[in-house]
Amino acid sequence: MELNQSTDAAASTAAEERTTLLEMYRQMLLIRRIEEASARAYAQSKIGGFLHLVIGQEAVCVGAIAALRPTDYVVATYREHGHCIAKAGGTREVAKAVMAELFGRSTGISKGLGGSMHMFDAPHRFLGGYGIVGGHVPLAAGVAFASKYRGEDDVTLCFFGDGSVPQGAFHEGLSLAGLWKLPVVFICENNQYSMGTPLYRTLAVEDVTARAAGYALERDRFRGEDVLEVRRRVAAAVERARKEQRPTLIEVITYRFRGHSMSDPGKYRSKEEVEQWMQRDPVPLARRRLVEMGTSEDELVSLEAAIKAEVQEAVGFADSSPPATDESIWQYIYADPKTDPQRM
Amino acid sequence: MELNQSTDAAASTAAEERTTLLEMYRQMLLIRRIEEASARAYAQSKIGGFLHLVIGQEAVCVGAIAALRPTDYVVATYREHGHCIAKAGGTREVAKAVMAELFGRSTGISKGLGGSMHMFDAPHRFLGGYGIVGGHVPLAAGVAFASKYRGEDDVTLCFFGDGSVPQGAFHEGLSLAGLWKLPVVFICENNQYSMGTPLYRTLAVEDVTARAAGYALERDRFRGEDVLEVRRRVAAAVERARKEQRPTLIEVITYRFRGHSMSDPGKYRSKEEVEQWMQRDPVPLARRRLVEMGTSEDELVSLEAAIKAEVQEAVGFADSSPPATDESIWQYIYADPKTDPQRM
Amino acid sequence: MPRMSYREALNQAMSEEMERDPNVFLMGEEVGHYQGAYKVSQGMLQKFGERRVIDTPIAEAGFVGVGIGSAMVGLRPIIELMTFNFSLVAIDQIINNAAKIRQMSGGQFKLPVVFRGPGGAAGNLAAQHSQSLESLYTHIPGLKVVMPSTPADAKGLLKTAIRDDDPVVFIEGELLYSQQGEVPEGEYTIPLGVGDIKRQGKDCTVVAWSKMAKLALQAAEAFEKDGVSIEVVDPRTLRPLDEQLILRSVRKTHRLVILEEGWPYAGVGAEIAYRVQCKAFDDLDAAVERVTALDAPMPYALHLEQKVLPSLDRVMAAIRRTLYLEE
Amino acid sequence: MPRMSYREALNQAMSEEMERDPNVFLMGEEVGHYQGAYKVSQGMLQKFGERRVIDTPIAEAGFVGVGIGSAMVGLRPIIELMTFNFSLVAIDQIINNAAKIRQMSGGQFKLPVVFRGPGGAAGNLAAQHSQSLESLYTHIPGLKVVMPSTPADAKGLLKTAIRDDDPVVFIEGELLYSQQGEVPEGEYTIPLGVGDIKRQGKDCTVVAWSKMAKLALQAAEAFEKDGVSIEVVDPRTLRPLDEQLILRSVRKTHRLVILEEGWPYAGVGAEIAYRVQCKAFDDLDAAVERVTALDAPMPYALHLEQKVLPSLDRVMAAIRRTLYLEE
Ligand SMILES: Cc1ncc(C[n+]2csc(CCOP(=O)(O)OP(=O)(O)O)c2C)c(N)n1
Ligand SMILES: Cc1ncc(C[n+]2csc(CCOP(=O)(O)OP(=O)(O)O)c2C)c(N)n1
Ligand SMILES: [Mg+2]
Ligand SMILES: [Mg+2]
Repeated sequence: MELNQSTDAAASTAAEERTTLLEMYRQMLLIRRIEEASARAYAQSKIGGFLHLVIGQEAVCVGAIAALRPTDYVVATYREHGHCIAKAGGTREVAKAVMAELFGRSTGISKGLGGSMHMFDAPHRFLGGYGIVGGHVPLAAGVAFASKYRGEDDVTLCFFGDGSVPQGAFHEGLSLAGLWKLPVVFICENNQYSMGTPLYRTLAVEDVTARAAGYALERDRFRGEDVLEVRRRVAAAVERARKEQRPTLIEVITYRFRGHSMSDPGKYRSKEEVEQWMQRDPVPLARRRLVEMGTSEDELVSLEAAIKAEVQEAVGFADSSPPATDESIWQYIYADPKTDPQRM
Repeated sequence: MELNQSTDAAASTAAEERTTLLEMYRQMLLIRRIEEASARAYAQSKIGGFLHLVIGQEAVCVGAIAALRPTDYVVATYREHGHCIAKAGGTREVAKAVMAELFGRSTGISKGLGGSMHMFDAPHRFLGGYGIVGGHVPLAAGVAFASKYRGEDDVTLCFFGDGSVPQGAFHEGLSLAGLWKLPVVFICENNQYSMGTPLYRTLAVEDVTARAAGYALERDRFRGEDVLEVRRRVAAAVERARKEQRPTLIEVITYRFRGHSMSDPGKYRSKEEVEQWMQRDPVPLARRRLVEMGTSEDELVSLEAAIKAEVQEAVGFADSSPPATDESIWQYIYADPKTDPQRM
Repeated sequence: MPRMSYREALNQAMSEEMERDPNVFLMGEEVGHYQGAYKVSQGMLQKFGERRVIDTPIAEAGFVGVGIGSAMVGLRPIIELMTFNFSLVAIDQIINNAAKIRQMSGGQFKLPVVFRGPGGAAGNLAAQHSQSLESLYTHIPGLKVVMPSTPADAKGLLKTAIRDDDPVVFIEGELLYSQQGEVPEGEYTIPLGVGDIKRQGKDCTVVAWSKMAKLALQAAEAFEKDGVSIEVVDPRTLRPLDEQLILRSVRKTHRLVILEEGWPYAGVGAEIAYRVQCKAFDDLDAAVERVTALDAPMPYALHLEQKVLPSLDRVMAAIRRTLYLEE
Repeated sequence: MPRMSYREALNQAMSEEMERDPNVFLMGEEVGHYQGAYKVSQGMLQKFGERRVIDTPIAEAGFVGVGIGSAMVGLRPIIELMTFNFSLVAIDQIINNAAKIRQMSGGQFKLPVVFRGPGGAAGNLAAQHSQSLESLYTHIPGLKVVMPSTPADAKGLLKTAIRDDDPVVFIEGELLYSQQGEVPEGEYTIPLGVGDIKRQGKDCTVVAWSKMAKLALQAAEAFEKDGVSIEVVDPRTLRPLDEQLILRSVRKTHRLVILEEGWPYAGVGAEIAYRVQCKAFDDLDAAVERVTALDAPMPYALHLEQKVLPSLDRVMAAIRRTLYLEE
């Protein structure tokens, strides 16, 4: 895989870098543990439906979102628990709200109506969680359009999988973003499989960014296990979008350690392949870097203990929260208070 | 406009070339006259609805289709009268059937049910005339898929306008053709406007073939006024498709002399611009070449007289043909004889 | 009251709302420099500039999605579809995004977006360009569907639709654009979900919307001579539907004919007929009649198109049947 | 007769037809190497090879169009949509191409293509993944729509759909795949447009299809104890609809409840109710009742999903109302 050179858009001193990495490590670990906990809850049938875990890809959402300002926007797919948590800064509140959503509780981040695939967090400008492959790409262009229309310098990050590249909506969204020079960064999380299908069976040109040329988009392509590197590379694109309104198509090569969803045994991947990728697990990698940078074992251990506690708290909160209310079936279909959804 | 070098895939002796050009000139002139006659009939309200004339672009459909074998397939847009006539070899029969279709007669090529935008000619493997921009591109891939599936070496030509490039269906059709190496040649008739919108307002990258790289398609790009050149360049792509199953995206730069449809005054183009392009009118250009090649004025004059007669005959035939039958409303909805369309 | 065309009324509604609210903008194919494929946005580019009157490439799924995304963060887009036939390439955006985002997010977002453009047959346009697809959209919870039949309704309803905080599918009659009528000046809004009696009558109710309301009025005229009085009810909004207005009329006339340009099977007419038959079962003196397009793709030939579409003859025959005036 | 699952019955139908006719092939996401997202095509890649069992990228408009194009020139594609929720990105191909090409061409082409896959809610899948969209397709002339409720019907109808020369939208019940039943071996076909009485009864007719037919049978069971006899009519094909079978049943029971998983407004149920009320007006002893999904996007939480979907309680209450058994 030929990968581009790193830019230095987010160069920072060693101390700052350690602080940044420590926080990103904390967020990645929180996401990892939340995902593991939801997998257990799924096994206990406390969660149902489709559950798509981001385990193995944490460095992508955490690193990319760390390159944003709080007022920037994020739009994602159904594999978005990590993105949702990262956009809110990995607080205990968001961890609780995400877990409660998976449990279908009224305290959930989407009040139990959206579930695993449709988490939304308006206060933190996380605009969802979408289940139609590629269908959210034009939405992201629209959010970026709104920023430009209003003369605001917020940037929109749009995440999608390698599988959405052949979709019409992907093409139309990128075409408009390039034509109108919208402040958006498209991030393809290329985990090399769309469900059970390896990349080479869906894309004639495996370098996703080769398409940038047809859309007048800037391009960048790199491995996604080093969260600092992800942040650095995405930051460069974000600045281009913010300062020069030049949109970018980024491809991050990554890997999901679990099946596509809980129901997928993942037989289509060899044990060797998975293990090889697990060598590059972004979470321990970040931990090793932190130690190299002089972070004390104690600091790390207590951080990990804190996360363990937060995740337990989140599960307990979800478990003890009231179920989504019956009224909520009708409450949120129409915004206009004069519209009665039961009299159409 | 940077244009690629010509290939010599269809090299032929001078004599052959003259014969070929003479026939292509005849077809272009027939198409030109048929279009002019239908414009007159439209003015007399003998034709209604949308009427999209191909006047100015004749060298594209005639040259491209001249590179085919009779068993090859063609799929086109709503601006397809010329393609339909050329695919049938420009016979008096097809001229009559096309004109009768425009008049909505039962003798029409689609029995008066399809009209200007939906001409179909199964015996000559002309698979239509489609009105949804880009919507026919996947169909063309499907026809090529069928040839490959059956191990037949027929090639499919798919024509579309520059306006269809941003459409999702264009992207999905080309993606599948490139992935599955289908024997298809995609021809973008870039007349530089989609309705009233100039290319630069719809495409961030004006070189349409720049997109070929993302689809693993071969590419070629050239001017479309020299019908011999069009034939030569398309022939090369057709051979690639036929012999090596390598699909190509071709862009032909051309111009429509009339408005988008009869209802379009075309105010968005300057008189100068139009006149400049009319200097490159493919029909007189071919005639001049023929004279240079030693074709006698008499031969050309009698050919032109014959075409005039054929067009008059076609109009007369259309005018005197019976209207599409009332039964035809129900006759062709379902193929299964046991299905009664009036009892659903 | 000034007289103007349905087209001008729509233009006025959009222009007034854009003057009133800087978050309102118009986006679509040929809406700007070309002044609109059907000239509905005539002059708007000159008045509001390229920032707010935006020409798009032919990428409906793309710019419909752009409209939805921009509405999520507070803009109020008017997305013009050149015709609703082309909305089918963008219907996933409308059904899976616009209609569902508010509910999926537990009410965190409003979707104040209008999808507007002409629908219906318009003469010799054949199968792909002659469709009345309102029943597809009316079926979907989360959407509102509006279909005005007069210039005044066009203005009043479009202004309301633009101010409405929910996604509105606003289908205009391609053949109504040039129709003239009186239109109130300035601030004039009509609430969604409120129908209108276009003509009072006592013997039979005809429910019809958009282009078909005109046909219903012609039928009413024709019957007047024979002393038969037809009430023409125009729901104007299909979703939400002004069921009460229809029921009140039927309780008065005891007879109902529903007239629609769309196809019959699972059409809006089926829904109205069913509801009336349930809720006014004992008030009906005859089975509800439906007059719809024939259940066929539209042929190109004009004389066949006229046979496929509801005609004055077919409407009058249906009315006669409900009145047992068979002859 | 061998017992097998609905899933296996579909697999058998496809496999037999592919053995019978070399022009039949299967194309869709994950149908090959992954053995089908819902394992309907289990083993077919091994049996027929990559030439005839074709995995596609996630490009529904693309491969649905490929299916249509290949059918125009004589192939008989089976196009699998992973679920019908995703058919919305390809619906333009189905409505504007598959349903119209034969008519637009004056009958020059046949379109022997089947679009198949699961529909309906399946537990905790939320608004974008829980839809029953049959009414959208049933509205369209040029299409045929099939929705089998049992393994035997699944086999017999799919074989017929594959042999049919017209485009068929074949919607399976995602929650029916594991249901077991007896399935005739080998050559077994059921004509399209012919419904089936799933249970004889005399007091009330319940019309229901796909998953809902099971619910109707449960209701019938429950009523049997109280000596109330319910007739369950499964139309199996929605377009064309076996209207006569429904009318015959209603003329016998004088009461009708229509049960559907889709939304109410302009649903298939509205059409059936309307037709029965017109054509059996005098045979009805009570207004026709409709039990549908609530008019809402599907919430994620399971207990809410169960409230939105038709339930045994709601069906039984509706039947009681038609029988005036209010308590
Ligand atoms: C339009 C559409 N088609 C099919 C599906 C079913 N589906 C859900 S996820 C998925 C695979 C997506 O793979 P990719 O885009 O690579 O994302 P990943 O799951 O690898 O993160 C498919 C086919 C869908 N949700 N939407
Ligand atoms: C999906 C869709 N959107 C819009 C239209 C309306 N429309 C018809 S032709 C046209 C312009 C197409 O331009 P181009 O593709 O360049 O072809 P040309 O007319 O120049 O030959 C448009 C917008 C349509 N037919 N289909
Ligand atoms: Mg992937
Ligand atoms: Mg053009």
